[in-house]
Amino acid sequence: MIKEQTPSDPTKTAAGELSADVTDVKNAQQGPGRRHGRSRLTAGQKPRWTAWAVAGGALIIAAALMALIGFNIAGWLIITAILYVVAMYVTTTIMENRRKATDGLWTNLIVGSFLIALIPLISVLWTVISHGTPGLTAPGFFASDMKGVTGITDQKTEAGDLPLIGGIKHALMGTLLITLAATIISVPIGLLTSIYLVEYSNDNSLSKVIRFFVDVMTGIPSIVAGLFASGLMMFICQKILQMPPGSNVMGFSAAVGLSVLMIPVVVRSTEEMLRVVPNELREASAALGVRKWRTTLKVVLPTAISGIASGITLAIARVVGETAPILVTAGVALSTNFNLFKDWMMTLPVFIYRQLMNPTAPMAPTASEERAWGAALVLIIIVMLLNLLARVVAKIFAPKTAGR
Amino acid sequence: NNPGASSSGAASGSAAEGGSQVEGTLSGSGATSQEAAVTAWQTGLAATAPNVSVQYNPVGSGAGRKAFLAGSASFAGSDAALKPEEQDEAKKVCGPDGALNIPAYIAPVSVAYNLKGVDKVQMDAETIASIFTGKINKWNDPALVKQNEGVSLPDTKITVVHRSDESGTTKNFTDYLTAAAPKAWTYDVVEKWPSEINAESAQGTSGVVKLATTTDGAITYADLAATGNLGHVSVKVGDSYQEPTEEAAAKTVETAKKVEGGSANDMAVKLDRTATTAGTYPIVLVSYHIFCSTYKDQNTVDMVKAFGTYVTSQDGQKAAQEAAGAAPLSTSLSDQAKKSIETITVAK
Amino acid sequence: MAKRIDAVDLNVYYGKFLAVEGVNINIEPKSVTAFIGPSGCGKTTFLRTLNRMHEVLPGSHVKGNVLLDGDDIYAPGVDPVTIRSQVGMVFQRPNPFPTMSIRDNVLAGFKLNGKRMSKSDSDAVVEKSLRGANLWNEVKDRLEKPGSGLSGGQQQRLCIARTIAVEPAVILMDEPCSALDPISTLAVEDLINELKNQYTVVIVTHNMQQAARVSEKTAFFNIAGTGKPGKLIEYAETSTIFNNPSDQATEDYVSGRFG
Amino acid sequence: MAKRIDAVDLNVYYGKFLAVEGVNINIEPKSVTAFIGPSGCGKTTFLRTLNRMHEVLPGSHVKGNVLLDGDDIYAPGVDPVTIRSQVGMVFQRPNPFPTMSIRDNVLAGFKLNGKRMSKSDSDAVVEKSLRGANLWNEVKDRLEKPGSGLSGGQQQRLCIARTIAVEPAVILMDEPCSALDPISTLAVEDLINELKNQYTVVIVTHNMQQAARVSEKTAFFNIAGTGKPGKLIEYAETSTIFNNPSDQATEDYVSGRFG
Amino acid sequence: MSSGSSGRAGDKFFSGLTLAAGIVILAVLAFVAGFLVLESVPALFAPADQISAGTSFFTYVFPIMIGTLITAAIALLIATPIALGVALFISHLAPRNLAKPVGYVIDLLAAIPSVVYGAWGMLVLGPLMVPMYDWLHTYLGWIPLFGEPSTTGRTLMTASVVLAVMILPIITALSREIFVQTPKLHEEAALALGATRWEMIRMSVLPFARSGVVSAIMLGLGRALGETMAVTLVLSPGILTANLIGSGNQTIPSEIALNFPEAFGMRQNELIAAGLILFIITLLVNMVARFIVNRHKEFSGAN
Ligand SMILES: Nc1ncnc2c1ncn2[C@@H]1O[C@H](COP(=O)(O)OP(=O)(O)OP(=O)(O)O)[C@@H](O)[C@H]1O
Ligand SMILES: Nc1ncnc2c1ncn2[C@@H]1O[C@H](COP(=O)(O)OP(=O)(O)OP(=O)(O)O)[C@@H](O)[C@H]1O
Ligand SMILES: [Mg+2]
Ligand SMILES: [Mg+2]
Ligand SMILES: O=P([O-])([O-])[O-]
Repeated sequence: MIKEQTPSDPTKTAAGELSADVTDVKNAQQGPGRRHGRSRLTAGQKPRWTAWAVAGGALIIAAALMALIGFNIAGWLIITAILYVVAMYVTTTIMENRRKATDGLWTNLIVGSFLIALIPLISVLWTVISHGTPGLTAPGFFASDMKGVTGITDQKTEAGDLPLIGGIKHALMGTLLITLAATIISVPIGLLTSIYLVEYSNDNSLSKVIRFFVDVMTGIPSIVAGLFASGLMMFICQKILQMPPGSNVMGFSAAVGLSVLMIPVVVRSTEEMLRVVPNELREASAALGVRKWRTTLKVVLPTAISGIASGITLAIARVVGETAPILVTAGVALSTNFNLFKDWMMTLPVFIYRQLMNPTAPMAPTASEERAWGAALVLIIIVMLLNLLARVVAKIFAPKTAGR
Repeated sequence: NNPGASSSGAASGSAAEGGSQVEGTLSGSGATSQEAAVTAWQTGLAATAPNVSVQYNPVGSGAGRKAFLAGSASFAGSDAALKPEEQDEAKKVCGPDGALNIPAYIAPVSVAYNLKGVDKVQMDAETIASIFTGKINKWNDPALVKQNEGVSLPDTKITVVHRSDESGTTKNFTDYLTAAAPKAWTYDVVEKWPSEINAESAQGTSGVVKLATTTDGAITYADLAATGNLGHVSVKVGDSYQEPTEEAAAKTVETAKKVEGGSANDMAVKLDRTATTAGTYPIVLVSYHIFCSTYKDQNTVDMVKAFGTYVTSQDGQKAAQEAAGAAPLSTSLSDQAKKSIETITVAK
Repeated sequence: MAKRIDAVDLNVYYGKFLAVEGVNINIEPKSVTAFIGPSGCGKTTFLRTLNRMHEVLPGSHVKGNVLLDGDDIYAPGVDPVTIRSQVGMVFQRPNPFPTMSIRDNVLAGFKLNGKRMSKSDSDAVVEKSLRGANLWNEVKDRLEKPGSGLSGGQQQRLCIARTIAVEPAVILMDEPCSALDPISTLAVEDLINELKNQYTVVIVTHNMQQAARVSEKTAFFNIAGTGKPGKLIEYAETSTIFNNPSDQATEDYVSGRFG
Repeated sequence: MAKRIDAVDLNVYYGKFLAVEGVNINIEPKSVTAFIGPSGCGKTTFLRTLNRMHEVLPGSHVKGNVLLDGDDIYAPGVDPVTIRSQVGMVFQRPNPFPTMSIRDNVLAGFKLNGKRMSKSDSDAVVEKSLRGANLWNEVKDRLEKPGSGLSGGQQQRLCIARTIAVEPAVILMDEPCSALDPISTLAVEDLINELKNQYTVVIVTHNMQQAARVSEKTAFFNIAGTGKPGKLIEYAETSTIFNNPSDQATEDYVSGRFG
Repeated sequence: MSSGSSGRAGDKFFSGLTLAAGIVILAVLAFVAGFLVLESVPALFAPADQISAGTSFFTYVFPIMIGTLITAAIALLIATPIALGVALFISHLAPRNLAKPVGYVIDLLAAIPSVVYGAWGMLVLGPLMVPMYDWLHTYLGWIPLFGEPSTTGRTLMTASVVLAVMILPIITALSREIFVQTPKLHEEAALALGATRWEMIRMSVLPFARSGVVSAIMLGLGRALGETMAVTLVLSPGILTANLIGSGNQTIPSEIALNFPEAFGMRQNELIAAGLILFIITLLVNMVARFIVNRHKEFSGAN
């Protein structure tokens, strides 16, 4: 119902219950004024050190097992974790009861899954940051494009005769413009469509058809989306607008292709977010004689805004890193182009991809690689800022925090 | 854009005259492998024709040829000349004389390996084919030991790394194997590595090079310029073994025959993979620029001429050599190319 | 301002389930009418048909007519929103907007409809409505706090304030005092008494004394058994219903031990 | 089964806001205790501290002790789950699980104990609990339907049924009859009377008669003014509170016009 | 009845607008579908000798279809439980002041472009997996899934892990937003019955979030099925094999991306037809998912 309160509510409980897990029975009698022995309320709880003991045991047994099959740190930690989770479950079942054990088991699994998720996160981020920093910090990295940069200059850079020259201005502009255009196309369409599905359609057959197509759209390979957009724009430009051949290669075509990929994400996530808005609120508003469209805009959307913002961010993140559909729609450019409707454009992912796959100097790829990773880092930072922006927007419109 | 442009105009005359007046954007698309060279030419052309900018979309040779045939690219960069049926199709956009294949540069394809402590290996075509089909899978296989006296080959597993994408390099390499080792290489001339052969693969030239560089015992085939620290197999030509070099590659192309059936100015060549002439290296890739013999408007013709002439000029060839490691065309080929490009005109 | 309401042969359905059957009732303007009856007999359901709130539930529909000052609100082409802005409603379960502050909750009827008001006007409306619902003193210092941080009774009064703020011609109240203490109940009853000078008020209540105290007429609904539809058993002057009902069921119900 | 509850110097906070101050109260086992007081005085808030439900709201906490049969439920190391399975609660606002059928709603707490039950056992529990809450007849034919398709009063009774199904030692009821008609109210009061033979029952009510009818002892809470904390003013035998209160505020409150 | 006609027009306009948006989507998709079908037909009915595989289109597409399904299935199997775990961790377990930054950090994973995932997969993950594959082969080699291990780590398994990492934030972010929306009232109902935290989650949070979680998973699956660049960079493709830890296998998007640039004529139709097959797979999977969700529609959480 309310955005911020909910996560925290069980959180509080969580804290209480977690500490309960590890609190020594003996502490119970410290309750002021209670003189008698142990509290019945904490009777039968396992002592606080159980978790540590089990963890220690798991470490040792895992080490022993690893000794048998050849030691390595990763394996050791994995086996320890598994042993710990299982042993805690068994111990708690024996010392307390199955329900607590199950609760503990799931808590461990959930925390475990979080820790597991951190591993690739850290690894990827580390890879990008460590490879990307030199490029990112090169002077003029943001201010220059690749015009005039050739294998000759890159060889000099690799030899140490020149600083890293050439930058991502063109790609950065391209990414921002194309993504912005795609967002402007798909977010309104996606939002309105999901509003139609949830608020207006009454589950009629048209809504079923729309849902059906949106579902299909989620699995469309990005390259196919690009090919489609390029075909469509070629048709529009050449057949309808009578423009010369090749004029369909422009930033806007790429935006169209990306929209095909973005729309299903926006529709589906928004649809789910709107669906969980309590009907109570819609009724309260309707009973005040408020028109449905106003109810939708002022009551339903704000209630779901945080989820919608997340969905849109995901959708943007999904397409901002696309390579293949851009290549076939917007081409590859070396210099900065601010016009979405004319001439080719570069984007960061294409830049990264090209620089990695086909270094400017095949015999001295270091410079290209530095630029590529630097660009990757920039791309991540852009989406990060976007994410932050989405959260701020969500925060402004989101329900005020409150209790019950 | 700078006065130096005219002073460096030692380049071929007509290009300079035409080039300084024309302006506009010339779009091409095609082979990924040309990307580095085209980048160098884009920059170099700015000196002779400051107002012409060239944009090049490295979508792949096939897609590039398709874009060219569809009229959305003014020229295509391609690892292979137009196929006959494509040449027929080209008449639609280029007029009755069709399109011209002009060699843009030559790239020796190195059979490159990564083997600790071994910096010189010699093989004949048969051995190469056996390795790439998996029949030979140890570096100290007798067939190898026999050809490499004095080299101590370790008992390392051979990891074959091939291109996972369709590629002109693969096509030229398998063309060589088919011609030179028909017994061991039972597959066809293919752009896509036969999936029946179970081996490692990676996308793109840099992909295979990177993978081979990080895998001990790996062997692959790639554009010589991009092979970095890998060792190069010397390939048996006639009775001796020839290392891949730019000169050897250029020599191979010079002795190649022109493909028959094309128009007089078409310069598509058919390489002789089994030539025994000493000093030639048989695994060579000729990268073409494909132009129309006629264009609709004079400006495009001028731009195409400016670009084409520059690319095939000594300057252009040098720029590509320095920047991208491409082997330059020989002087005679370069002259021939210039003549062919001169014939491009406006459609009547 | 006040309007009369007449229901003619009204059947109310949840999907295929007939929840209320054959109601005929005439509600006078400027009067208070009480709906009483056992839980589940269809009071809420019927009440919600009077401002077309019933139909917002998927599959729900009515047969028959409801006339608002003689015009059928279920006639084709009638806009339910027009009806709802004339016929306001307080729900059985308090439902303040969690997205809004207490102040905005009261002003919701205006703000959501995009009406612009000067600060002083809106302050006046907020104070008047909250005073009417006997909530002003408790919340005047925290008008900017979210409406969901209130006690159950406070939330209920907030919803009352929100409804009367827009001054609809008819006000439907579904057990408006169920969560209220005697003092607030009294205040709300006073409010109802005041409202009836200008508006038509319909109130659902389980509290017989309350019905007796505030209403001029009382409608008794009953249900024959589970799965059967609820029916309007008797509708008469409140004094008649409580002192001299014509139906046995009514007599049994009103003479039962009071809640 | 029944347990006694003692609150010692209990202060209850919402974040920094002190909602209830200095409560000392001893609730006898096998008895019914009524909490009365004006809306917003902290009855719900205090009630929720008795089974540690208060702390699930972010920032909410208590100071002081609550003893369940002499053991402090706020002592470090005490698992709130243990407390809550011994101290059941019916909320002020009915909250059946919308994703469960009526039957599953009743069994929701019961199933937690993880015991495998035969169909007939669980059928028996469902019937017994629903009969106790006077809902059986109305829903027996649609046990597999979702719990959210019930009338307000039915939902409230469903929540009562769900709570008594698990047979907790202490049952806290927050205005359990607020949405009920007199008949159901009567039934629930009967249920309470029956429950007190085995369990400790605490009930919050705005209905003085109800307090008088069902409870042995009554606690009167009051609030001095807005922003001030609620306080326990007087706690005594119900008859004393209603007939002979020692505090003026109590007397004023209980002698007011009844709701 | 007098009706505020201006207000009503607003309603009409807005609902018309939403309908129009829906129809635009339909139109676009109909175009995409039409485009795919048109371009595919030649390949679907082409004589055997024009098909690159030499037999028929379906024998060509079958192995890569299976490869796609296996990759996506493994990715989903890995990602779903972890993603839901992380979502629950953020919504119901982590202390309040930790939950937000953690959520933010996980969202970062979504921000990473697929090229970078691909590069990471081939640079870091692949080599890292090699010893594990060796280990698996040594001890579990009798299972056909763990055949001759790859020396480079560029295998279907690695690709699946990369995909899992890529779809993890999608599933996490959406599920988390839904979990957070669980009405407090229902969570309290469960807790008051003496439910442990996990039981509360199972009783009120998960049922409430069901449909949303399924949608999140479907979006993740869509990404896994359609991902091009990461697989292309990570996988060393080959013929269909049961061996997950050796080179071999291929997915449809990667097949398209690798071969489309050089494709010509019928080969292009073939590749697009492969895209059509992927379309159909996505459709079937989604239909099943919708079916599962709709079975319990009556018991939805919004009421
Ligand atoms: N979640 C919350 N956050 C902040 N303040 C709250 C919250 N819930 C209640 N309050 C405040 O605490 C005080 C006591 O509220 P409580 O709900 O305990 O009242 P109550 O006695 O149950 O009233 P009622 O009879 O209306 O239910 C009130 O002033 C209320 O506004
Ligand atoms: N959304 C719904 N779907 C299906 N049936 C419903 C729904 N809401 C109510 N009902 C049924 O319709 C009948 C009448 O319900 P209604 O809510 O009108 O009762 P009520 O008279 O208001 O009762 P209460 O005094 O308990 O609020 C009941 O049998 C109820 O179970
Ligand atoms: Mg009702
Ligand atoms: Mg209360
Ligand atoms: O030049 P390639 O086709 O081998 O990339």
